[in-house]
Amino acid sequence: MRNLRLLGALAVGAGSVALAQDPELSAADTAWMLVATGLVLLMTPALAFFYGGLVRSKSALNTMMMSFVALGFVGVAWALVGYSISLSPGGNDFIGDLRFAFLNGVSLENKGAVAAITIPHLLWMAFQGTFCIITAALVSGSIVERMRFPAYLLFMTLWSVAVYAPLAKWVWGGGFLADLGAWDFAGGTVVHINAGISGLVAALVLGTRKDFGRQAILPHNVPFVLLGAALLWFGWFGFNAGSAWGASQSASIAFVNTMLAPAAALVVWALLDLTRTGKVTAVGVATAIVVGLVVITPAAGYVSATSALLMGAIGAFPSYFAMLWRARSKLDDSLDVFAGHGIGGMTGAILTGVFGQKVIAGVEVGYFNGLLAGNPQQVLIQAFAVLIAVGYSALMTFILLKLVGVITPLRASAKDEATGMDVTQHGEEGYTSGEGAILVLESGEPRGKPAAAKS
Amino acid sequence: MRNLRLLGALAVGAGSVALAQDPELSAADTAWMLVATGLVLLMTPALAFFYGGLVRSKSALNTMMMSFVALGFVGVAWALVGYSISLSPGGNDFIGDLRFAFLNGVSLENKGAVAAITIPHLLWMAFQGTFCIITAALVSGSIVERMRFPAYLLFMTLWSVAVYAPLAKWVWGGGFLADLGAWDFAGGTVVHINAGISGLVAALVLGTRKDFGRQAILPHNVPFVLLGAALLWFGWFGFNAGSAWGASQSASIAFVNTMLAPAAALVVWALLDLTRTGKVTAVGVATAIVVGLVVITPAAGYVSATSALLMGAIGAFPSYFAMLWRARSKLDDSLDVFAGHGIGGMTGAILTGVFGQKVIAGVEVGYFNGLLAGNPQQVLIQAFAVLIAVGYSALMTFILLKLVGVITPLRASAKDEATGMDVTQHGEEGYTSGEGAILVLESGEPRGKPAAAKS
Amino acid sequence: MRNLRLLGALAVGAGSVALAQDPELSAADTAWMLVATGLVLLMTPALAFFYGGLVRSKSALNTMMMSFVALGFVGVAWALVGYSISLSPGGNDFIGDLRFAFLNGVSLENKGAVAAITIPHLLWMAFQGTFCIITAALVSGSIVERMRFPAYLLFMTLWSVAVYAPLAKWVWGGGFLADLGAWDFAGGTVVHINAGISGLVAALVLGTRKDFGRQAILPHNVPFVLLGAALLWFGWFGFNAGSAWGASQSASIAFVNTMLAPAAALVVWALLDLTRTGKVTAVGVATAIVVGLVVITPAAGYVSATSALLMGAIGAFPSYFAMLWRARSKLDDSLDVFAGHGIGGMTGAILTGVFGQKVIAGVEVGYFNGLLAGNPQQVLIQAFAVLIAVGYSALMTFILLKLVGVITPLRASAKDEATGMDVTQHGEEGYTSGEGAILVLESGEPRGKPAAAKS
Amino acid sequence: MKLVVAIVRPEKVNDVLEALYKAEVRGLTISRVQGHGGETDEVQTYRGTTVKMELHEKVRFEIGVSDSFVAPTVRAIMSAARTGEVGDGKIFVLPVEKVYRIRTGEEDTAAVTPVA
Amino acid sequence: MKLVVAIVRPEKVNDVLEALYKAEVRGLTISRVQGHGGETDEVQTYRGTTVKMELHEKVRFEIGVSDSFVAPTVRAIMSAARTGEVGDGKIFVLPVEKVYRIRTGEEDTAAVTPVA
Amino acid sequence: MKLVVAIVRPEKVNDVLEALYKAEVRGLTISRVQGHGGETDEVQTYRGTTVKMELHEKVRFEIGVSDSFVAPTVRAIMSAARTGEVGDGKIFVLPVEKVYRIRTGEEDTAAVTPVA
Ligand SMILES: Nc1ncnc2c1ncn2[C@@H]1O[C@H](COP(=O)(O)OP(=O)(O)O)[C@@H](O)[C@H]1O
Ligand SMILES: Nc1ncnc2c1ncn2[C@@H]1O[C@H](COP(=O)(O)OP(=O)(O)O)[C@@H](O)[C@H]1O
Ligand SMILES: Nc1ncnc2c1ncn2[C@@H]1O[C@H](COP(=O)(O)OP(=O)(O)O)[C@@H](O)[C@H]1O
Repeated sequence: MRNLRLLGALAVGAGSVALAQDPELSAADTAWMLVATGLVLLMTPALAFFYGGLVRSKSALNTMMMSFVALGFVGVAWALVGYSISLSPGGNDFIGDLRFAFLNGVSLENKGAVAAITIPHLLWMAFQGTFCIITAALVSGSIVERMRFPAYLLFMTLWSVAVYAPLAKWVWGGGFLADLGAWDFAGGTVVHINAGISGLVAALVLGTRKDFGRQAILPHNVPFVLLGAALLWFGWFGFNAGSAWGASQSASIAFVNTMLAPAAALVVWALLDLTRTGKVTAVGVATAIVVGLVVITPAAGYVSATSALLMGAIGAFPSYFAMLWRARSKLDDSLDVFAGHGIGGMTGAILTGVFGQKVIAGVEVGYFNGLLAGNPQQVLIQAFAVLIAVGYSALMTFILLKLVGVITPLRASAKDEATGMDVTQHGEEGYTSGEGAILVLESGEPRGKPAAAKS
Repeated sequence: MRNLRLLGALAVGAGSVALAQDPELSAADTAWMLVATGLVLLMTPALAFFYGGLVRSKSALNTMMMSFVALGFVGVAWALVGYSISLSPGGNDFIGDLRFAFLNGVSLENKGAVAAITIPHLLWMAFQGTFCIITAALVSGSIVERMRFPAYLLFMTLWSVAVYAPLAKWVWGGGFLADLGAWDFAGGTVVHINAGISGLVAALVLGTRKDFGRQAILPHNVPFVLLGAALLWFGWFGFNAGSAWGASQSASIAFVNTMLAPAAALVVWALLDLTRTGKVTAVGVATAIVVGLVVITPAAGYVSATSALLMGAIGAFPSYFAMLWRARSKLDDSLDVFAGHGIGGMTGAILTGVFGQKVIAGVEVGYFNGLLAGNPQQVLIQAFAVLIAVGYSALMTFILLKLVGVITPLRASAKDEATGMDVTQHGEEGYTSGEGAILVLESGEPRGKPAAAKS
Repeated sequence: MRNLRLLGALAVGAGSVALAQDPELSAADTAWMLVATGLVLLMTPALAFFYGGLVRSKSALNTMMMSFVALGFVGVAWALVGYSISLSPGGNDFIGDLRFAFLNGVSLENKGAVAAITIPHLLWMAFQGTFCIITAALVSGSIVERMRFPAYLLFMTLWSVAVYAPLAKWVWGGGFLADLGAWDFAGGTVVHINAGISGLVAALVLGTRKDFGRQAILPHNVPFVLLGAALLWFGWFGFNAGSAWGASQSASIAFVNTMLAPAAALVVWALLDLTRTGKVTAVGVATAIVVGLVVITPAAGYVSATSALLMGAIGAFPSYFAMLWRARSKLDDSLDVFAGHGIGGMTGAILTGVFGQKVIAGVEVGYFNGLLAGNPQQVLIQAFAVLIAVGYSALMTFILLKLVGVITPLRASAKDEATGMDVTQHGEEGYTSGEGAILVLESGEPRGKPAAAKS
Repeated sequence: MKLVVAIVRPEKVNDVLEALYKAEVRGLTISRVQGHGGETDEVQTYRGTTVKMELHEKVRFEIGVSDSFVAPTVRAIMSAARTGEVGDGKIFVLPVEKVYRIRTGEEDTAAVTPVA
Repeated sequence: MKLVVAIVRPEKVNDVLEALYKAEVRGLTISRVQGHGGETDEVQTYRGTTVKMELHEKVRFEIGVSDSFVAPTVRAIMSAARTGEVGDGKIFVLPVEKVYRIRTGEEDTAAVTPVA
Repeated sequence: MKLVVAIVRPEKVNDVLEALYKAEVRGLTISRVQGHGGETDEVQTYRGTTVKMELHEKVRFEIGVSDSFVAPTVRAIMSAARTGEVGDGKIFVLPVEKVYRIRTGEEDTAAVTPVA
């Protein structure tokens, strides 16, 4: 059983670049995919605000920068090698070859890609690249407020090539998980489980922040958290509905599901909050939106709108209680990447196997039937893909961190951590009054201070 | 006289689901409507920032949450019943039937909707849903900083079904106002007048904040107000140009008008400010943008670009002076929902009857002629629709609030209000320093405090 | 040699409004251009946050307002006269005529524009208008925290008509620079060099802030700077890929280049920071993104993706070192409009002549060959266009400022500057606690204060 | 000369300012502070993390007055800031050795008397 | 009565609060301040502009205590706030003439003793 | 030992810091405050609401000095912070009973003398 979305392309002969039955280039699909790519790119800054608002103000910039730099370092790595490794039609079932390295041969025609597309291949490359960027950025939420920035830069860049790219190959590039019949519409396994597990491992390798569990560490700017959640949702329409690669009925159902699942998750989360403490929290609502989005991601184009409502509602529970547990545990997965993306991603991947259906809202836009449509086996296939992703992601992240640790220390000193990562890692503060800062001139002598008094 | 935008569909036989002359599904229209729906959804968080910046920092989260929860509660209510009540082709002239309840029968084909559309019916449902969400959120601006959150949740959800949905039916769902020939391109009556009047009534029922009129209550974060206004404008392109339901010339004129009317309103408002106090205010500019957008909303696809400039310019006056008056009055419509959306919506609805024209910029994209094009009667029809909306909205909001008040108290206690709604309703603060917060552990015993010293 | 993008239109006879070979109106192109126009409009508020975060909190609103008011004043001026002057097919090689003044004759057909377009002419007018708005707003970065607001309003509005419009005519409206064969895909010369030089001149005419060089003036909110950079990038996809005027392969390459060039610039900038001070700064990363975008702008649709990576990487250097130099100089181009947009724009314009190629990624979407493709002369043409832009922009900005200075003083008083521009120019503060503000009632008598005690 | 330092509830600031105005006290300086006293701790929750806010927002007044003004100042604050509930705050009266008005160099009582 | 004013590192605030709690000191007021002492200046860079931050974030405690409580209060702060590195801060003990509890009007020692 | 408390204009902070530096005063603590004195009230407008800002931004210096340093400290502040216009601020000199350096436990004069 093959991944049907690739079938048109792969049937002709996996690895062959010129494909006879390539569909025509579509301006309408191009229009939507231009927008969708921009929307997914916006998710990374959105994440910067979601994460940045949750930390203390002395680490706000550091946390935001962990996402922002992915736009550069991971983006460039993707263009240079990542794309080819993940999605070249060549290579084998485990890894692509380097035919597209340095974007060599990635054309403006809709030809040559591993999948049958109706938009310029180059644009499709860019769209896929935005996924790699956000996934790398997601991991950073587990290790905020303590990792040396140069070490992070190195880790993140390597991770995008060594962890993300192969996994993308397996699921989306005609690799062995696709062969097995595992389905992941927009990245439950490749993006969210992957990021969640890597974050978990990274949090364990890095260790807890020195204040963790000893004093309360509170979000310094909850409106930023809400802003981030809102922009993530907005961008996620590009992520999920863009994963139909065109302005189709498939994109439409993915879009509607991306609107309804977080809505349902929000309602359930708010009611859980209300029941447990009598108060609906803003951080909770922001988190619920993200969890709802994570859960629907692998299923977006494969399930009906009513199933999306159910998936959002059901999906809120595991992550909600995982976060409650985590906060009381000794695990400093600081911004709950595991509970949100890892657990949410697993829930979504499994539920995709439960709710998947070929005919959705009267049209055959789905690709397979799940448990409820009479194909219980699909749940097992999904679960198997989850296991593979968990294993690979955990192992490789561990190895990479140890490797980076050999090159340069991973942790900031306790003193730097206490002073704040913004000042010590970036030489900046997020919010300054300007009072008491002395301008330093070229000569190295502060202006406005008598040289005499200095000595 | 019927609402021509529905004619294609309704002529065949109102209520018939299968329509012979349904136009073809268009990928280009779908591309635009995917984006437009995302844009309108973004308006609700945008509104959260517009409103949230205007209140005191101790109520910032509460104010933002009033908008954010609409994304969940109203969104789900819309999918479950709201859509069917508003826009099912069945029912009567006053209310739709429940054929689409739980999205039953809402297909991915462009068939079955009350209007003739070229995009998947399901996507159209989602697009319409985003309107209901933002309208409910708009109302909250009148009653910030004093309403108990659980009561608000209940009120807002009921309101979306009992007030918004019927009104949408009357104007857009082939109801009696459409029959009468009242025109509302993107929601002057259904959205803005409706929200403005409901806000007014809610402010009166809830009563003033205890500090209102006794001390100055200033916006805690004007940049957030500007951010909100900017994102509202951006989203409003989806709102207005999306109301053409396709990437058409109609969408283009609506888009251009949505750009020019607020520009003109901004200029007039700034000059009014300058004349009156010598200073152009930022809150004023943000308000002007919103008012300009409100005014053009009912007319967006029905008037020429020059008329849009005029409507924006003219429309600034009533709202500007209404706000001056309101601030000196005893009415605590805290964020001027009535002066902005109510008055602005009425101005727009009437001016639509004045400036409407069938042929716009050389193309027959309009649907009717207004006063200046020789059809003075249209102004009366518009005014009648306004009256109906005002009456219904006021009455039902009053009833709903009284009803909710029976179930659970509407007002927070004076003490909670003084402490701040964020802490008392949500158990959170918008901006924390983190100092002085003691971590509470599972056992209920704060960590880091000796149990002995506690007793 | 003519500007090929206009050839279809102009060959028939420059100035003729009805063009026989006008292509057909395209719904797909319209869909993309609706979005693109919205995206470019969003860049101006984005700039407000980029700039606003970089100043002290006492001038945050003033700085943001300098961008926001452009949305109104420049937008209206564009519709009334600017569009016609820049882009009417009539007039001569230096200035358009007034045939489109007050949008007269700007139709919803894709006819009558100076270029061959497939979208409604009116929408194209709006798209071009958003460029004028952001360019005017860009200039303000040079003169923050010291210019009287009424003087700024007047200057900015006049500038948009007298400086921007003619330059746009020369390059894009079939003017003499287009005739010469100078290429500028999305505004390297018209937008960035123009804004950079005008900013430089304005900074010199206005003089330095009184604290400049005497004490440290630090950014009050770096997260806002990051938010601005992110939204600018997002909007820039509309700016560059929208400059293909349709959802074409040209738009796709422009889009991909707009993603890759800033990514490369970010990497280089971060590494420069790391090498020089050991710390990657957040303000640096935000700046790098903008510089990368500026550099690729003139080349976006004319160079390959690999060239875009190179241009971004190369382009980072001149601006990086120009900023280092500027900070130590006596030039108070406060937010480095010259170093960022002026220098970045020149680098981009020249490199466009170096990297331009007709066939990009296997498809002939480019319009000319540059140095590397065997046409060294193109570099000279580009350089000549740069010189013309620099000269005109500098001269006219100087004249306009002197003129405005005659009508009303340009500089705020030293006292107002010390107090802060927000309070003195706008009568508002960006962030208030609300404490200590006394409500003033209609009677002019502060409420809550006994009249007796007052006298 | 004395320095009166008072810690009051933020929501009472305007009332206190007004009362001081009536008491003809013209010069004062305030700042935002956080206090801990007998107030019941308020509980907040951020995701799973539950915290007790031990510190409550307060506003601190600092008022330099000549000796004869101490009593009226204290009285004004006391009546305007009181709600009767725990958390109303404290007033401290500190001795001052010298006061200067920066603008003129005037000292002591002259330094705190407003110029008409 | 005395007013103990202490300037400490922000990261030590929770420790100090806890130590004071153990020393049975219940009432206190804190505020965020910036200080300059012997600490090494930290350098920041914004684009080309290099600045030396002369001021470091500190937190200021202000604690009104009756005379017998001065020593334990000082001791509690001293031990909880010390890291041994430059920048640990200072404690000032100021004389107080009078203390009032706003809520009740109680004076002096009664004003700072918590009600059970 | 004395505690010098000075309220100055924010725009004069850097000048004051510099003057204190020249006067060899090394330790100090500052905080942002708001003050009311003889300054003309500034009017702000938010939509229709007109408000008078009675409070102006100021910065508060708190400097513990040994007795012999009081005069130079006051003089330094006085000259650096003066503009001659209403609103320049005040300086209060308070008696201090005891000063401790947290890092070492040193007391009084030793506590405020910087270590080389
Ligand atoms: N001993 C003290 N020293 C300094 N500030 C105090 C002291 N006691 C109380 N405060 C301040 O007064 C506020 C209210 O104190 P609290 O003791 O709760 O009030 P009450 O006097 O009504 O019992 C506290 O939040 C704190 O800011
Ligand atoms: N003389 C002083 N007056 C007021 N505050 C002071 C004084 N000296 C130091 N401080 C405060 O104490 C903090 C630490 O002082 P510092 O002299 O660096 O510490 P140490 O006592 O360890 O040498 C400073 O940042 C400042 O806030
Ligand atoms: N009596 C006072 N007690 C405390 N602070 C004062 C007092 N008088 C003035 N101030 C502070 O000094 C600032 C300037 O005072 P003001 O009286 O206007 O200045 P001037 O001394 O130039 O007349 C005020 O804003 C306030 O912060």
